[in-house]
Amino acid sequence: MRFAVVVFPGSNCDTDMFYAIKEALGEDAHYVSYRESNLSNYDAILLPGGFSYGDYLRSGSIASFAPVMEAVREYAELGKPVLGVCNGFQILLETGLLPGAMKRNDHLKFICETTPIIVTNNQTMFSSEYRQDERISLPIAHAEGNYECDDQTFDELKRHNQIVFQYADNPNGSKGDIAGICNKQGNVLGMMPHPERATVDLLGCDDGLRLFESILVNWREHHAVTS
Amino acid sequence: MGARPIALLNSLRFGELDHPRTKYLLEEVVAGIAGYGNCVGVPTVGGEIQFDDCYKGNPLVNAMCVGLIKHEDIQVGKAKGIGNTVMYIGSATGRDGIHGATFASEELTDESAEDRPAVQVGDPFMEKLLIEACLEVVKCDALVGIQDMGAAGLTSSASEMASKAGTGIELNLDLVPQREQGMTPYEMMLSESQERMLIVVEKGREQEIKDIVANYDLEAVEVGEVIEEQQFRLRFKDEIVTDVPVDALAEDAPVYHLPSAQPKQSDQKPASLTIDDPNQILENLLKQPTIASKEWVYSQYDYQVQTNTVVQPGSDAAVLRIRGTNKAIAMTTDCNSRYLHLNPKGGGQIAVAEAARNIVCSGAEPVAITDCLNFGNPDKPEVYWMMQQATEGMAEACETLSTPVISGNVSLYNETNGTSVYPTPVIGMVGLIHDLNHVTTQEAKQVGDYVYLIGESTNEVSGSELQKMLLGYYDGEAPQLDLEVEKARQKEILKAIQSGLVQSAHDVAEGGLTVALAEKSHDDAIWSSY
Amino acid sequence: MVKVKVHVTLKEGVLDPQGKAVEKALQAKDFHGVSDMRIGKYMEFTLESSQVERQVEEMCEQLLANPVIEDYRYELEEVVTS
Amino acid sequence: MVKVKVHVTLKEGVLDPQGKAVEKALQAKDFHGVSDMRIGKYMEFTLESSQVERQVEEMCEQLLANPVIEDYRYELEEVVTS
Ligand SMILES: Nc1ncnc2c1ncn2[C@@H]1O[C@H](COP(=O)(O)OP(=O)(O)O)[C@@H](O)[C@H]1O
Repeated sequence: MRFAVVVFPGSNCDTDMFYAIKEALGEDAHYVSYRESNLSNYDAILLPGGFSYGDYLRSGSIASFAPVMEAVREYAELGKPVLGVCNGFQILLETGLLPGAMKRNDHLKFICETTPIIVTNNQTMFSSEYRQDERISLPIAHAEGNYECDDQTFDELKRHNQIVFQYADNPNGSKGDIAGICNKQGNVLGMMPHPERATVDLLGCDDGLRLFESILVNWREHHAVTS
Repeated sequence: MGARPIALLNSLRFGELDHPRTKYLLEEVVAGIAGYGNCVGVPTVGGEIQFDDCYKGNPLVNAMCVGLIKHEDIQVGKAKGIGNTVMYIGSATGRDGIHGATFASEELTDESAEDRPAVQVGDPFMEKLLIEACLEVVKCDALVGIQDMGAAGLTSSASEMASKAGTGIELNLDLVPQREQGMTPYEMMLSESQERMLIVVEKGREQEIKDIVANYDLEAVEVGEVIEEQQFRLRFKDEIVTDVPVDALAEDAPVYHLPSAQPKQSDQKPASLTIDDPNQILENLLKQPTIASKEWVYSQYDYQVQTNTVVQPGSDAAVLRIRGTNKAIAMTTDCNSRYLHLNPKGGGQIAVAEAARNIVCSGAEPVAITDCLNFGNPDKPEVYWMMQQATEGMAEACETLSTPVISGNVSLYNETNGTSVYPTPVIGMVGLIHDLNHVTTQEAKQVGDYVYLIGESTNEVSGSELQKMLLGYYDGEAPQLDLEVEKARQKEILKAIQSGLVQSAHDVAEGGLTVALAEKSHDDAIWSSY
Repeated sequence: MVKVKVHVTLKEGVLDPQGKAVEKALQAKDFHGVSDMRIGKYMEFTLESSQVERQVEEMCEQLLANPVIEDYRYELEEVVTS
Repeated sequence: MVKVKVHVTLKEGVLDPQGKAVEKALQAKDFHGVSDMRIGKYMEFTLESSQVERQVEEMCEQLLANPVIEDYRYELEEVVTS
């Protein structure tokens, strides 16, 4: 399976994402520039964390303008997997591929820690290798992870099972303890926790690996049917 | 140098936390370090903080960066090859930080608050682009030399590069990218605007460099050339505004020999400490800001980015794996300035020894140190004497423990209204872990394991947190250190760790044995079994 | 050429963690009587354009403000070039 | 009771990386003619005080602005309580 890791100016979890795919998952990973306009060669698109454009103005706002985001939008419409982690999630929100917006953490501080996460929906192509309501541990590292949306959007998220991950111990004030949401079709996931930092036991936690395995398993199933 | 930055550490010294201004400063400094370090994508994996009144008017912020490089890729900042082109990469030059270096080397008084130079506003985003661009530039063989613009800006970087190569340099200041209008040559040459690099490129191959940095939305601009005469020559609006021998700005700088005098010792006997309620004392000790958990600080730092952090902040030393090998590096910063205050030489030895203990406890062999010498006004014979003593002590310790001093920094005139900070030579040490299986942390692992105390315990409480808590000051003799014993002991402990006998290890430092035990046992079950 | 001044503020009803924190900090510093603190952004720039208003509005909607949580307003000032 | 509106802006000559980045982004998005973009903060709050002006100035100097790199200015509006 071929994964694209999109690199924006200021991305800094791009190599982590790359190695998670290459070394932990054992699949093919490629860096793709934010200038790229054609993504048809890839089976999944990963938008990594970091501080694209220094997070100036609002995190993810300037990156949402990058040429590659037009291609990501088209790619997402085909129903193929798009995962945005941390800054990648913020970019997906700013682009409008996911609903809502991100505010500064309620305590206003950057927070780096490993925190308990609930798998609220294991029926997506990103979470099928977890058990429903399973409690896992994932690292977080962000200053703006305080998810916000209006009540109507929130109801819709719940109604369509779009809340995929929730914090067990809300670290940032996020509405409804939201840690990760997907679009209605279920092929675009944005999440603040970093699964790519949790793929080897040596670094203290490997609960993130199953997220990538889910993508792989679902791709293989899909592929077996179509080919 | 061409190395990729893989870790940051910082050493902080502040006044007592009960002062609102100190709290504010601590919060802002930590947020500043976090804001920049997190953005450039280099994990901040360690550091230390000590609170003492002497730092109230003059807090210290020392940063250490560890980089990783292959031997064959090492670059030096040399302006070699007559006719080669000098190029400038990064942010445009503004009037910020002019005289920053001299300002940093002045005693502060209440009046000087007004005339601080225009401070630099950091642009970590630009820094991140600059890091990535430079790491690609150093792989290009058109590059001859590279140097950052630090203190005294263009002046230092250009003259040092030429001096090291035995050449001269000529710059055309009209070509220097400028952020503000009407800058004079003087301002341009002394500006300390951040996020700038100076490089020397083989004549005729400038375009290759321009193309590389353009990929990162940056520009490389030709600003001058390497010349044969060993002169430092500046042109501005068709005029030569400076023409001086290069070495006058670098190598030939005068060497100072300042008067030195040992401060008067008080001949009063140190007060003795009386302990009536040990439980209460322990509880209070654990609450002292210097001893309490620093999680509030390090949870604001991204210590995991680059996914190499095997031991996170909170243990004796941070440990990072080296991808693609079975090895890891341990790193730590340390300096108990209270001992230096009582005895600069002994304290200097202890600073190095303690850093090495931290490294050894993590399963690593100490390899090298860097240092930052923070002292008061060296024109005062007593301060100068302390510098001499401290560096002598450090040098002895480094020799015995085989840890060369490979780099460092100096920060002088740390005085406010005549009060100097304690002598604070912060040590940054790195160590090598030969096998990932040797990685060891300070936390006890399971109930039933034996606890060993290694070394002799004597009645040495001078300069301790306990003394400060009970008396409000430090006096007496700093603890004794026998470097040979220290060396032997560290070797033995490392051997024990490497042979798999040790579950966890921790050095006894501030707060003594009880605090060390408490820190080893965050787990209640383990704590109650002591 | 005009000078454009844009104010971007959080929508009413959207909680402002920063405003709340600053309010608290003021109290802690013994500044009393402050309430309803809201913190937004203020941008100033010059614009050379034949359709100033339309361009400013598009800029605000597409980049300068996030319509999900923010409102914007702007003022224009003719720049007299001498 | 008064409504206070404070503008905090970077001093002239102080680097504004945020403004620069936004200006570039606008250009890349084909919004032309924008220059000298500077981004600051805008704060609104109500204040109940007997010495409004003095208090606002002290608040700005001590907390709301960083006098080393920032300037501030403020406006006051009487709040008519019905
Ligand atoms: N206290 C010190 N111990 C060891 N090396 C030092 C010390 N101070 C400075 N150096 C070394 O001297 C050189 C110049 O240092 P410095 O003037 O601080 O340079 P810069 O400001 O460019 O970083 C560097 O190689 C630095 O590592």
